[in-house]
Amino acid sequence: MTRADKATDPDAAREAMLDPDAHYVSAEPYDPAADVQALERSDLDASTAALIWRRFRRRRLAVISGIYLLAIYLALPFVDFLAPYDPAQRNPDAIFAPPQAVEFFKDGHLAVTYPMRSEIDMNTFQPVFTPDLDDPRPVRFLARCGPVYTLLGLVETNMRLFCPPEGADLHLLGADRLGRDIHSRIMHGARLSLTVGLIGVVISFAIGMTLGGLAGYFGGWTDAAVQRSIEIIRSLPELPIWLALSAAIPANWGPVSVFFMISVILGLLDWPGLARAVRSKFLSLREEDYVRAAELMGAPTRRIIMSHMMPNFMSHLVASATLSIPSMILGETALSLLGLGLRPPAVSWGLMLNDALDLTAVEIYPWLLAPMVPVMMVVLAFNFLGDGLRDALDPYS
Amino acid sequence: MVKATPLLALEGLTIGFGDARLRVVEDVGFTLRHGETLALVGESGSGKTLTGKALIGILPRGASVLGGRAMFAARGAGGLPEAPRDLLAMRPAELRRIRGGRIAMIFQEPMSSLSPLHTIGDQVSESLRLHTELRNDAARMRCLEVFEQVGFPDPERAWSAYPFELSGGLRQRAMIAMAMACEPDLVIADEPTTALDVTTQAQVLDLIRTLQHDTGMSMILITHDLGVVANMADSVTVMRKGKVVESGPCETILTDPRHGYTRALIVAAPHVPAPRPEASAAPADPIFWARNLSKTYRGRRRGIGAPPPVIRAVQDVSLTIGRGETLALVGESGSGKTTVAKLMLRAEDPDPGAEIGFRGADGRELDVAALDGAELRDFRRRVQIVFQDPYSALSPRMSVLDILTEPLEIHGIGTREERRAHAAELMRKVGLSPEHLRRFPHAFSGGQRQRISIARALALQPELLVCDEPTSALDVSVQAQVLDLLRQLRDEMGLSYLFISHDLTVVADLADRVAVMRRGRVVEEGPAAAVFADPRHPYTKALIAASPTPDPGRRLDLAAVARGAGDPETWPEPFRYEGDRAPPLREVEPGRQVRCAA
Amino acid sequence: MLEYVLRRLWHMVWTLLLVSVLIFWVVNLPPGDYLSNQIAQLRASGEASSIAKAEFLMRQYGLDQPLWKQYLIWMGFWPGPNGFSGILQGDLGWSFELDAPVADIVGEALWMTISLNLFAILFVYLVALPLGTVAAVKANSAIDYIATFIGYIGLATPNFLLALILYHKGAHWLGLPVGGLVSKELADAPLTFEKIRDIATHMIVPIIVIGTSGMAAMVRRLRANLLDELAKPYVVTAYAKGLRPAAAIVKYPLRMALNPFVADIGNMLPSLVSGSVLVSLVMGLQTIGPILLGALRSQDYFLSGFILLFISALTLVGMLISDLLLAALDPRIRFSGRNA
Amino acid sequence: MTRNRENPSAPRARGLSRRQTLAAGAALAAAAGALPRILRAAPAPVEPPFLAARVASGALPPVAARLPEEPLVVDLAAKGRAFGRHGGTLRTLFSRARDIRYMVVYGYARLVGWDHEYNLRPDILREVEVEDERVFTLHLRKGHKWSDGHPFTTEDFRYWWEDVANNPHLSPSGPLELMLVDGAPPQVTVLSETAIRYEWRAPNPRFLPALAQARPPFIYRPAHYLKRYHADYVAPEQLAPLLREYRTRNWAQLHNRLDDMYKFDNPALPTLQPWVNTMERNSDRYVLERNPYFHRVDAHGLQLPYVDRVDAGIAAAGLIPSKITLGEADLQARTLSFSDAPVLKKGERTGGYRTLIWRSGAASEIALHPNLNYEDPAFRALLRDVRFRRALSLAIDRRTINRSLYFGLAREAATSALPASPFYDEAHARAFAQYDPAAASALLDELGLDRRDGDGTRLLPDGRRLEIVVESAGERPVEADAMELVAETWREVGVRLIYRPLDRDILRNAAYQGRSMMPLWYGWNNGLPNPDTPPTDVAPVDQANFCWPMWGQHFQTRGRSGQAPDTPEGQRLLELFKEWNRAADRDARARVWREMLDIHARNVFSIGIVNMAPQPVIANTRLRNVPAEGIYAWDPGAQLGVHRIDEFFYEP
Repeated sequence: MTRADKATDPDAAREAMLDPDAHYVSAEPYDPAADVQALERSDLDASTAALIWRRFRRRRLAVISGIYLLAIYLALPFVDFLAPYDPAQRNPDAIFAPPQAVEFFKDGHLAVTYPMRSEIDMNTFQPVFTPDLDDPRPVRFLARCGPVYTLLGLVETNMRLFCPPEGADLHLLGADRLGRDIHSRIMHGARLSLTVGLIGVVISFAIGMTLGGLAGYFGGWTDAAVQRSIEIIRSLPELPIWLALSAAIPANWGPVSVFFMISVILGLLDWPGLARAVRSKFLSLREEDYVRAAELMGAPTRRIIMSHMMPNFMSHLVASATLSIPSMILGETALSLLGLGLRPPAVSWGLMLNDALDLTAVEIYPWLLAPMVPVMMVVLAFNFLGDGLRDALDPYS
Repeated sequence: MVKATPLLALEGLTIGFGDARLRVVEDVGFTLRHGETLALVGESGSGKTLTGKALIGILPRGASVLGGRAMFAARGAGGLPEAPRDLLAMRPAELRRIRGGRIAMIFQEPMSSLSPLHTIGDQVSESLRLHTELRNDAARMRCLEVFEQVGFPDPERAWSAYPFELSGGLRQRAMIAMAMACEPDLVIADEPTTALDVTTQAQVLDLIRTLQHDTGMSMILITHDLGVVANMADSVTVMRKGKVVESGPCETILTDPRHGYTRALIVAAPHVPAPRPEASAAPADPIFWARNLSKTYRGRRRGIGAPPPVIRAVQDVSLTIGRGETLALVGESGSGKTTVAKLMLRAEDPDPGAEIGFRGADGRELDVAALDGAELRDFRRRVQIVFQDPYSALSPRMSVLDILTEPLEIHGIGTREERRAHAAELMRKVGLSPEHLRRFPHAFSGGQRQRISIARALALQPELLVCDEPTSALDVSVQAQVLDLLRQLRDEMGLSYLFISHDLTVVADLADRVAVMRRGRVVEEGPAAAVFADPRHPYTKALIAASPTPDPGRRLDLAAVARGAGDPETWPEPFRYEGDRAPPLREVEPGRQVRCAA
Repeated sequence: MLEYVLRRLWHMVWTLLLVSVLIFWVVNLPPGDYLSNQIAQLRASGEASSIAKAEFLMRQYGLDQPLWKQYLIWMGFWPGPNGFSGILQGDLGWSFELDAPVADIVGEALWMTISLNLFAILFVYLVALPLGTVAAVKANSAIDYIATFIGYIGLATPNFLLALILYHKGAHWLGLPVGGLVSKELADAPLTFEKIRDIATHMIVPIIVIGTSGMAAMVRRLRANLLDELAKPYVVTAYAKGLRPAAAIVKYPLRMALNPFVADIGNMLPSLVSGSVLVSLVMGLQTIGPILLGALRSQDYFLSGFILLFISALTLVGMLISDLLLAALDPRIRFSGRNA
Repeated sequence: MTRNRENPSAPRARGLSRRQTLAAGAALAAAAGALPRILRAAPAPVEPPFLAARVASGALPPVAARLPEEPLVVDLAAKGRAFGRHGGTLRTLFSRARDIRYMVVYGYARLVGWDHEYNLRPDILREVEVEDERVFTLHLRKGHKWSDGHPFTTEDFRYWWEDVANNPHLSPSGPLELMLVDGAPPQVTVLSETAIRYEWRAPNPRFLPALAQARPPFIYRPAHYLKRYHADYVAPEQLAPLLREYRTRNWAQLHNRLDDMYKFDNPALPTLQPWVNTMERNSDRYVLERNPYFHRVDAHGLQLPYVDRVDAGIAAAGLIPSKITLGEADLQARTLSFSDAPVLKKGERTGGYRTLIWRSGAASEIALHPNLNYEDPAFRALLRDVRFRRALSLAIDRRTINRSLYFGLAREAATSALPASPFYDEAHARAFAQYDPAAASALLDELGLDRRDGDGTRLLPDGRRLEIVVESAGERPVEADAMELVAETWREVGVRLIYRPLDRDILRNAAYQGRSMMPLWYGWNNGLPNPDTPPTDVAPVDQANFCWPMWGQHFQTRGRSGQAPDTPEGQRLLELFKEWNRAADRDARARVWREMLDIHARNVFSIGIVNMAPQPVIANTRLRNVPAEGIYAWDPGAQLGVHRIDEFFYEP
């Protein structure tokens, strides 16, 4: 008892704390009222979006991926400007030209390259390219070259970010069997290859949300029907469906319509996964007290779904959608391989890879495989982004 | 005075969290003697669990011990203490030998602390395999022995059972068996009974006490419940925000608390009230009532052709809430009390034949069971609910302002400005600062969130609030504050409450009337004071007897608990059930009913 | 448990029935069919004997009947010209293009397909299990990043390209065989040790190619599952017993994380089978993939229909197996099956 | 040898004129009759070591007893070929199991066959007597035996004619069109065991050339084998177990299944080809062994083929170049395309082979076929307008295509006879084959297609865009590239080209039904016509000609389906075809041919782009007698068949 008085003396107090028989009282003040007012986790005091963003920012790889994807998607409308050649532009002198060397800061120019002479070696049946190293020529920046294009559907111009030098070519990643610039084709191919996933996801989203939502909200009979159709779709092999649906595309449709149909097909086959996610999310959210509270407040169903349930599962869906885009991009390449996807003159990564799908490319002209790199990069980026988003989604821990 | 070497002497324990080395436990110390129990008391976040875990080196990822010594003197052969060694400085392999063998831990949530994929026998005998020479049959025999000891009715069955096949109480017994298997010197019990019903808690506490007595082990009991402390501990260390605020022998702390926090804790702890003057016998002006409320669920069909099993969640319940009164509906989990609330709120439809009535301030009587459309919406305006889990009750996507104005918006009340002003008013009413309106729910503590929930429920100026265990997820001190708030609001606004709780003592001060439920039926109903003063039904008696209070003089009455807490089939006559048949509810006094024959 | 198995089987049967209708519809979707095409073509070129054969087959298999009846005859629900002789009775039909009973054509290829896919699954599990575990236990370490990266690369590379490159490089650097699943010298030899070894070396590249993307997904899922489980209280319990961390992880959380992992067979099968069709085509494997593609293209619909039905059945069986495995592995499911 | 080098593929004018007399009368027989003399001069037949053991064990009679009394003695020296030695296995690769049929094509044992100078020579037959192209007397080699040792006699011919071709169950629509002249079948007379006569009322000049085709009508069948399955010869109760065994539902189906001489997938079916298939159908690999009874020998008395076995593996087409560079094939031409040449060349050392570049023998390697029977009337009218076809042809930049796709190694030409043909005409090759967009535009304007829409595409009078859908079998990657280049220059004249690769069968069916607008195919299989070549490629008599599938159908089905030609040019071509059939002398046929080629050149029915395209052929470095240069053509030539691979051998 007496030792309690020593509370003012720190050492003695500590000793009291350690003595089971002593009564130790700390000098810490206590104000019960402050507890009621003070914020406990002021670090979590932000809208969910802000919290998610805060958490997401910490995933460096995901952020980089996001920026990368954002950049390339933003660049898509300007591809004509950014690529030195038109994708269909053939250069008969550059058939199977290898990637060309560019030297920077030479002879007072930002970049120079050399004219190439090509001849066919009848012993190897390969074209041989020899640069004329005595004749450096400057790459032209912000210059006019190639066919006229319409920038953003507004301006007709043939101004390009950079152009091959006068009297020489500029095939940074080489040229294909018709002498088309692979670098430019990759950039143009990005347009279709990258949007195929987006459209597909939009479609599978629409179907998945509707059906999954119906199943999750109404349950019972609807749920059983949706579940069963998911099971059936999942057990059907994709390939024949692709075949059948692709065969149904009329022959004289333009590349853009075909492309759109391909996206639709990819989307039509992708929804079950999303529908399941939506359904289970719906089911679990229905059980949340705040949803029940809104119901008991007399909120109409629409309001409950739109302002209570949606915001809480949207982010999860965005993450899973992000993760399903890459499979669509890969799906497009597979469809192209089967001759069911896009058709020339459309340019897509899948088509380019399909062209490169023989030993000649692997063995003799490896630069034809260059489109693999962007496919992998984009797929990786989407995956990193999706993973990052998913990890960031639950910001309250 | 020569002191015997204590079992454990902890001093200066400091634990840091994360890269920032945020100190969550700072300079904590205590001494535990052989055979004694030390209670580590504090609310959630006080660092008491971390302290326990640090002793055996199982801190969660990100946390690390920054300083301190924990000298542990295990009982050696012949019961003589070995030379003390510092637990905090041991190599992992060395510590592993002590962990589970010499020091065992019992966790709070037995369901999630047991692996669902392994049998109880496997999990319990694992400690034996790790720390003793016992193998196979020998280990099995020892396990069965321990099962017997911890009170498993059928040890053989327990051996091959999976955790989900056991009731909560048995699961906790399994946890205890796991801890006891190697006859440790020290058991660290982390809130061992918090997740249990009151009656089960009493039995488990008693078990622990008996075991301790039989084996002479020591215990560190981590808890926030001073009632439990009073029943179990020799000495108490009170922690708050990672620091020790008060420590000393149990009696001293409970009877002579010096620190403000300790005092608050003691005040907040539920008490069985002293007998009060008799209140009104029956509600004179009923606002909300139900007659013959039943609810049956259809289970999953078990076989083709076999009829689906029927689950009777609520059977023939009749309740009446008087205007301005609080009716407490008390019962263990699964007793059907929440279902009753849902039925009365029309969140679910009752079986045909039920009658639910509501008479608002305007005097109009509503047949709630038949409401729909605009009338139902009007009813919902007048009756609001406060949920148990403060985390799930508020949408994380909405700011507090949105949450509080939403009910008004739904019902199209007021302009934007008015709604906003109303929200600020509500905040003040529940004791929060209106400045926090722009904040998001996750910034608030559980108690604060529960206040926001209450504010939301009040937004439409209802006449009646259904409170579904509004405080059971909160710490004791916070719980008391929220109860205070509710009481204050009732008095200010003339509200009526249907208050649902599993803990009789929680409602003691608030309730005017109490209805005790068990297995879907009301077993006793009457004025609160009368029920507390003179419980008639064995189950009610058990509930009261099982409630631990921070009064060293009042120990749990296990005999009473045992009489009333078992299955209704085991109740003494005339209260006993015969399968699905139960004795009728009889009025034993005016306004007082007990389910008994004759 | 038995109840549960029966219920699942019952579900499967009727899903399969619906699937068969769908498949029949899909293979008959393109206008025309092999025989009518063939007859038109043959009639002109005057190969009379073949026309006779074609017309004969057409009648034999009831192709002159309305489509719904054709379906019923195909499945064996309805008597055809030869009484009940559909898939249910074991008559898988006739391949018009290859001019042989469907059973003869697909027989060996089916086994090759199943074994190839089984090995691919085995490969996926063998690689994904340690990789995913390590990635989760050492989350956010260099090992984790490497495992994740390997997984992603597998995911991101188009299969057929991987096939081509691996084949070529594998042949030149490691002397692996190119194409096929067995050396032609041993194709008809009895199953000896040598032949098994031969098949094994032939399978290396295909298995890697077919398995990588599935493996990548597996690694990621296992990692996520295990990370979830590692945070659960029962893991702490295991530590508190004094179990070594490695032993504790293997016995408890890994075992738990394994459940969805095992159950993924059902999810993996369809994509593996679909993927292997493509890869088989590129790699010249004697699986049903190339046969299916050929049959689909030439509208040889008994053949394509049966193969599709078989793949669907395989998938459904895969799902069934994974459900049953899950039930076997997880007492909670097993017992709820018993009790509910 | 020297001559081969000078002009590898030219059927010499001298040779042709000689054969004209041969074919006209008994000279074909006379030429063949000269052969036994060489044999008499040659030493005794030499037993191939491969069979020695079986001969020694008595399982097989000795070689002298196996050969016909008058075997075909090949004149290796005349072709500049070396005498070989027995032994070795020839490995080759096919992309589909059913491609085993190509071994019948390559084996090229025919009743009569084309020789290396594209003259018709008796092969299996000892001689053929022809009277007025109307009466054909076929003389078999005495003692010639099927591969199972059973004598090959006129009974085998009779069996086919009476019990197969005229059996209503086996041939419900009657015998082949080839066997009918003006709808009437020949009178078939068995003269002896070795002589049979086919006598028509009118000339049937197509008869002999047809027998020399890559896929010939097998007018003989191994009767002794097939009779076991023929209901006329076997009691039903004996057939019943066989039907069960083969899972067939009636005897006709069973017979049909077992007797396909072309498919080559029934190892039990006796054959006359140099190698005998030993594997069941749909195998992953076929092993063929030398036919012990093969009828050809070299002048040293070595029974051909030199190579004992052929080992044909099945591999995905895409992997074949890879397998070749790993040394898994000894002789390969099929599935290889010019784009594989660099890889093949690079892999020569590791693969142990040499890469030869032959020439395609089709009249056009890549040709567009405006379908005159296209279903859409507006487009059909356009496609039938010669100006439109000319404009499309003029709007193709053939030089660029040649340069881009073949490094300039092919020949830019319209669909026309190749220089090696006696009908070669430079003017035909050049007709409307110069790139002249201005002229093309002018022609299109003249057609009333002068309205254009936003992107410069011309509009049809009914307002639709001038979109030409080109469909191909999608088997050759070069087609897509060519179409891309064509699309580019067509776009400049306001024509949209939409290219769609389909499956071979689907393309055919679409075309046959008039659903395909402009199929892409080879132009005329036979780029080397001579007066005796039936002008089936250039007349509307074959639905497989994508210019006029319906007309062809009409002819082939004798009017039962399809449409009769309804344009003057079409009718004229049909008339000329009939004229050729009736023409008794060679000059008349040559005249007919010239007029037909002229009509084609003027009308551009098939828009050829390039011909004589380079075709890589790889041959094991030790494999001899493989021509360094050669024509690779389906008909005439049977791809490798005309080069007689039975004469190839491995040097030690």
